[in-house]
Amino acid sequence: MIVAEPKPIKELLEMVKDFNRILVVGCKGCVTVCNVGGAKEVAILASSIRISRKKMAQEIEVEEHTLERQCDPEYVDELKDMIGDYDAVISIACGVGPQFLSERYPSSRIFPGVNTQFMGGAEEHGIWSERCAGCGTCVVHYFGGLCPIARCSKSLLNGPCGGSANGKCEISKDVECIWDLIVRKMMEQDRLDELIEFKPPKSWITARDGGPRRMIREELVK
Amino acid sequence: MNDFKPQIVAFCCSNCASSAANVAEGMKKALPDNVKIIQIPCTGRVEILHLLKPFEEGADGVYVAGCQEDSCQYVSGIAKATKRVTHVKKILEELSIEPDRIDVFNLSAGKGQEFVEVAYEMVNKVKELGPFLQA
Amino acid sequence: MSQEKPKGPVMVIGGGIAGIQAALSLSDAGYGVHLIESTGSLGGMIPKLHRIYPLCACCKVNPRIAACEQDPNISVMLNTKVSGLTGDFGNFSVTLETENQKKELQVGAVVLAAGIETFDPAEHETYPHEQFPNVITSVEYEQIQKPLGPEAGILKRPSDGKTPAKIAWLQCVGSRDINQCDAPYCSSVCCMYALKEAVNTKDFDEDIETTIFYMDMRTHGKGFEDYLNSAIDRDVRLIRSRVHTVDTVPESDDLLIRYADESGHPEEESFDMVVLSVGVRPGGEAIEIANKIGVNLTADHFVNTEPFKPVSTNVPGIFVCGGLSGPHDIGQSLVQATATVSEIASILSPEPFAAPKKYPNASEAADEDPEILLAYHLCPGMAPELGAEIEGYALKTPGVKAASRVEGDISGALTDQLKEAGANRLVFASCSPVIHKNLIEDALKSAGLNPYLYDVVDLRAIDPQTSSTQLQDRIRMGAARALLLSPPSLREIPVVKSALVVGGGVAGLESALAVAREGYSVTVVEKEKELGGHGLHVRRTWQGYDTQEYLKELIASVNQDKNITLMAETEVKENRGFPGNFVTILDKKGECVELSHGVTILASGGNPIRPQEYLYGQHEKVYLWSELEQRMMDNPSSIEGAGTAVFIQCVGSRDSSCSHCSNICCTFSVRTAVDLKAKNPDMNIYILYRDMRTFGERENLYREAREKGVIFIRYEVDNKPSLQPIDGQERLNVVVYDQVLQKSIAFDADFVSLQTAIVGTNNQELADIFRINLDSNGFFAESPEKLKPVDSSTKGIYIAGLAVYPKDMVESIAQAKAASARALEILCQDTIQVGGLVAEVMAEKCAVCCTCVRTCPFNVPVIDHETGAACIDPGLCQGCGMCVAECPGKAITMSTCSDQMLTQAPSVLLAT
Amino acid sequence: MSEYKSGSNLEKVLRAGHFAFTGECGPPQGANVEHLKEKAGHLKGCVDAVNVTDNQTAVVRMSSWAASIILLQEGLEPNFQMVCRDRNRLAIQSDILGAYSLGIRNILCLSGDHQKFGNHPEAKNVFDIDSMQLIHTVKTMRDEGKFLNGQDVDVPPELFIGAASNPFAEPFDFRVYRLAKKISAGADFIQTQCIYNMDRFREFMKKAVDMGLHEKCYILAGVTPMKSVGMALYMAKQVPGMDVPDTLIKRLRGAGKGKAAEEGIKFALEQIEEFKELEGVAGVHLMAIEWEHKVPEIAERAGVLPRPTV
Repeated sequence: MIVAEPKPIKELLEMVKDFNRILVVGCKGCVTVCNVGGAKEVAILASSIRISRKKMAQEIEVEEHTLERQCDPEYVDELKDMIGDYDAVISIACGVGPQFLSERYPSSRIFPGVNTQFMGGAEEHGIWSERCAGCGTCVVHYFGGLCPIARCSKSLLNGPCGGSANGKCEISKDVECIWDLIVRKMMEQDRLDELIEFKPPKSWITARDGGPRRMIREELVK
Repeated sequence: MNDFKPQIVAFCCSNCASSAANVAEGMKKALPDNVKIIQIPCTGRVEILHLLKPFEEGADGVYVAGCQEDSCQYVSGIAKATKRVTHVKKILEELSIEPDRIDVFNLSAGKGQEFVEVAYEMVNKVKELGPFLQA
Repeated sequence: MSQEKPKGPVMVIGGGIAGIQAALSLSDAGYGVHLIESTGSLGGMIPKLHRIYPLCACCKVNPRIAACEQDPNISVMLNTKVSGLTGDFGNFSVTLETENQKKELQVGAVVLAAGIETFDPAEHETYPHEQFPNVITSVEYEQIQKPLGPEAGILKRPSDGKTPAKIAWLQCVGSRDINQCDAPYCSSVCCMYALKEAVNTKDFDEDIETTIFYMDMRTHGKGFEDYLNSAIDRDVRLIRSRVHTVDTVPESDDLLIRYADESGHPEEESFDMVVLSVGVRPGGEAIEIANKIGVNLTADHFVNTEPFKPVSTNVPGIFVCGGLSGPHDIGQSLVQATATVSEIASILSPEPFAAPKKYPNASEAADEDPEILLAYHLCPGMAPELGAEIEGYALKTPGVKAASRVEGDISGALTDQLKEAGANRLVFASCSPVIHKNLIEDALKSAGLNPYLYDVVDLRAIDPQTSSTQLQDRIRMGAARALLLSPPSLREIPVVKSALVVGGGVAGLESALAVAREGYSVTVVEKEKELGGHGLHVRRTWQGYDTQEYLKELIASVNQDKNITLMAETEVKENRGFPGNFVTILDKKGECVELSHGVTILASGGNPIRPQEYLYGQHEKVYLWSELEQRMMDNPSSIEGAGTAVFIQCVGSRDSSCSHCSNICCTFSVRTAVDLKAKNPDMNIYILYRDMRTFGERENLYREAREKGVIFIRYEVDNKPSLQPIDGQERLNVVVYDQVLQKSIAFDADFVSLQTAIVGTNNQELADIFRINLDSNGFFAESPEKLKPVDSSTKGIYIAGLAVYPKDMVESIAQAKAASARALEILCQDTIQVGGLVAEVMAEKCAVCCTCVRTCPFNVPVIDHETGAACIDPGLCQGCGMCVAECPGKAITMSTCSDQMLTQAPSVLLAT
Repeated sequence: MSEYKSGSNLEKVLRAGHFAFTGECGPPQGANVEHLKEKAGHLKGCVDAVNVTDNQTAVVRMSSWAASIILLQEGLEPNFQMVCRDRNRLAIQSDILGAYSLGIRNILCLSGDHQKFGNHPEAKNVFDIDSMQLIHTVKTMRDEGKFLNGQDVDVPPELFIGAASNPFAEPFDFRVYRLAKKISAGADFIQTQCIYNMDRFREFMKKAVDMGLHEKCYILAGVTPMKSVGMALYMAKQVPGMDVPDTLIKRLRGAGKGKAAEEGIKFALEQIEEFKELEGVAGVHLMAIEWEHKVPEIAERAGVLPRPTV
């Protein structure tokens, strides 16, 4: 899933300080599952804004709404009869959400309510970590099913570098050295010879480096 | 003289709050009338939103009173609540509101006076802070 | 067989925690119970205590007392004494005396639960309790610590009211002493309560110095060693010495303690206060009753129970539980109290006082617009004007249709008033709403309503100066919540009338028999080929009874019982379901069998660990204790002929790798030593120990061993004894540092027995399968609800035997019987109600994010792949609401504590 | 005698079978050419080549190729270090051509320290290719005359290709294989991470020799004299992939106040003595960090002077 974290409320308050009718829009997709942008967080953000304005003795109207997904136009459409009543909209979906809203409602002021982080999964409740860098050409099978592009801080394809210690990366004791895991796993699977093989430079054409990506699947297009 | 009488909302777990109330009653100790209690089955039931709502309604302070960490009937209820209170403190800070307006207390069922004492402690602390909404 | 049983009510004599528990459990099993208490209130010792160790459960006592008082099947008689008993089992005639009024009652069986007293130090010369005000007993100290006590929990010393800076506890006052106390036994509870008092003192003020003078630190129970270690971490100081003189420091109220340290060196130190850890003894009245009715007592005046029948006396139909059967703690008392039910059920059919209540079907009224009845109950201490005020305000509160006062039969009155008012919601105001829960729910059901359509208003802790505001707030709140109540869905599920017992050792077999005897089918699963478990390696109990003989008979009765199916070489693979309706997949040598059952008893046993030290496995004369037992049974002469025998205690116990005390090893060693000495008085026997933990009447055996010349040498954990093989001989050289002589001692041994730690057999695996919790030592954890020693953390799953904690066979039997009694409470019902105060999933909102699965402390939620949503089994949900709070999609609800209630509550409360 | 790959002094010394001795010099954090020249001056005549670091520890300094040129002008042979952190494959290849064109003959190929602990942690890193691929890129340009895209290089750069190896980083068992991988990717010489745990290094070298790696490549053992106990503790605890045994820390402590530096040098000298004899070790790479002025003394006492001319 796409993992995001809440933007500091202070920053959001600053963003919308000149508006008195605010719509907070959540998303029931990834951001609900990672506890950052579902109905629950919509209510918390809305309440926080109200408290802040109340404290400053300012008028405010905050409405809450959570869409099935903000990355599908049909659901974004749901807002069409209400969005006009608000002078600011905070989307707490991933970075896709505010853009879909902006594109669909060109006259509305849309603000992002979360900081989108990465594609990853939950290690346990409350802890998420990155797994995929979206490079466009998956190679994890060469590395014992683990991705060095997303998970090595230097994206080494011929690691590990000399900074690996006690299974941790040189950048932080909290970051595991994925190459340490790769080597151990390949040794366990008796596949060391594959790891000794030289991996040539990767083509980044399919990654973001190749420009903004768009995918057309002819068999699906109407 | 500070004659400000803060309005405080308290979320209390029915298990420990009830037996603490029992002991408090036995000691002829009473809760201050400006502390308003909401009973819940376990403090683990309280959400961040529930802790914010009283402020939206103009309360001056909020607290959660639950069991000792090692004697929660539901194992981790009070631990969860404690973390949520910590989070609300952060939110309040970001809203430029004193984080001391919210707190969490671990009561032991046998120490009823604490039930009343924390209520007064909270009242006094919030009194120091003054009204949440300036008149 | 059951029709042959006589029928009748049961009398429980003694209203302490054991008696209360016995009465409640008997009532649950359908018996009418006369609960006789000689004082003016129920509760016994516990209300006198400040807290209970290791985890306080004081809060759970009052509700139980209330339950006794409210139960139509329990007739409580206070200030009542038993003056005579005639007749036989099934037909006892008991003469009672209440305030000079005599009364005769007919009962089928009797439970003796008249408990204990504490030792009165006035009789003792060494401890000047009477002369010096600052020498007090531990019970008096508890009183000072109690917040409801005379000092309101503020620690002051009696002479001058100053907060003591240094307090000493003296252990074994009125215990382990023949000369001055006539109490040769160990009172078993004092080490733990002294530690508890010291720790609670530290809680009061971390700077108070606490010192405990002791002989052996006896923290032998479940979780006790961890408590000891945490006390040491809190700087509770421990000095191994029996104090010989307590004097005053001249011209002060302080006390001077003179003692000799372990090496005999004289020391003295002054303290502000001295607490005498007084021992327990059977109450005088209890002894009197026992004598009157012909129950045999031990030399220590405790009830002498029958071999392998821990709650049975020599008189058929008379049972015993609690402190009267020997000094032990609350947990053990509760186990015994529950076990009596299983014993009584086997010989007596229940005769209830009141017929089981029939409730009308729930009406549709709940679905109509909420209309509230506000009922209130005033305690005698409350101002009567309060009533008028409550009524006046209630009637002005939105949603309240009627307001009325209830008196007397609360449940009946409530039912009538609900009907009369035509209300479909109830708000009940009283001084302790939790205690009235059962009555309220009963009244709602009687009125044809869903039993959860109520809210409570607490009338306690109201400031008389501002009572109106507080009352009004609370009434508004109660009414607002009641308006938002929606009836939770309730289902009646048929109970599968059979039990699964995991483990074919003593605990498993005893519990299987107890359940099967009541006519329910039982499946016993044993992973080994042979039945008997660890019991196969036990030669004798500490009392000296022949274990193998007993085990043979036990296995034979199990084999003969048509209700019991034995499955040897079978393991448990999976379990699902809820109380009354479990399904377990069993694996019998690769073949899978699915079993439906209503309850589960886990008695999977334990084993001594094999040590990596003391030449074990390298020298043939180094035995594990179970191996020594086996040899003594198979080939006794090979052992009895030895010139020198050495027993090493605490091998792999009470250290960093395995922190618990294994409870039975000290007693094992003295029992074996005494037996060996009887066969071969010339044998030199050394027992190398850290603390001799021969608690309770086991102490007599320890004394006997010393009298017979067994040599006890204490060693420190960081200076363990060492073994050296002697070349060319089968013998070993043993070196140990003697703490008394302060030097190393060496001797040759013909064999060495290692008393190693006992650990559960496969607890982790079973805990995962049955979703129950383990304690920090890897044993099955008791229910966090507390005071339920044979309940696991999951309802409908009960625990017994070595898998719960190391204990001797007789205690295991008591636990097995208690577990079966708990199991029978479910099995005897035809249906079980699920739902109510539980969390419910709205499948259409569920994002299947697993948050609830990860949040639930009891591992109840699962993802149901058929519905594509999380699923919370209403039979297993404990109703804490944690998943409701954590669910990011707001897909989980709790009708009795909904989001709407909690978000609206502040506006209701603050709208003055 | 076969043709030299680059004709650098370092290559010649090694090829002739001499025990090589290389030094290191960090470019200034500014354009202070004088300071650079002064530091380099200490090394002159004492070493066969001088490593010029490339924004080491991710701290911005004068570019390594420019500093290398200055050293060249001062009459020292530079060993131009290049990291993959700051350049993509276009910049890498063009810098290689530029460096060679200006007379640089040695290149040390590195991945580079992560910028997180440097002085621009906000920077976006590149890591388009890794050190292994960098080695291979230089070799392909030199030996096959091809760029990474397969196009011809018009006059290939003849560089002596170096690589680093850390025998102490984890997973330890894999380290020697990674060394082998670098050699087959094209490394002509190896400079190791500084060595303190001699037991482990011996074990590492034994494996390398057993695999015949020393016959395919020159292995230079890394030596950094400890200046103080504090430095030893810092290296032990803070520098990832560094193995400083407690015995060494004890030894430095035992030397007494003010004498730890001398004890550190003594230990380094003992190491060099052993390396001279250790099978598979072709020389020493002395990393006297901000201690360049001590190099002549150490070289003298290590008995590696005068440096051979080939």
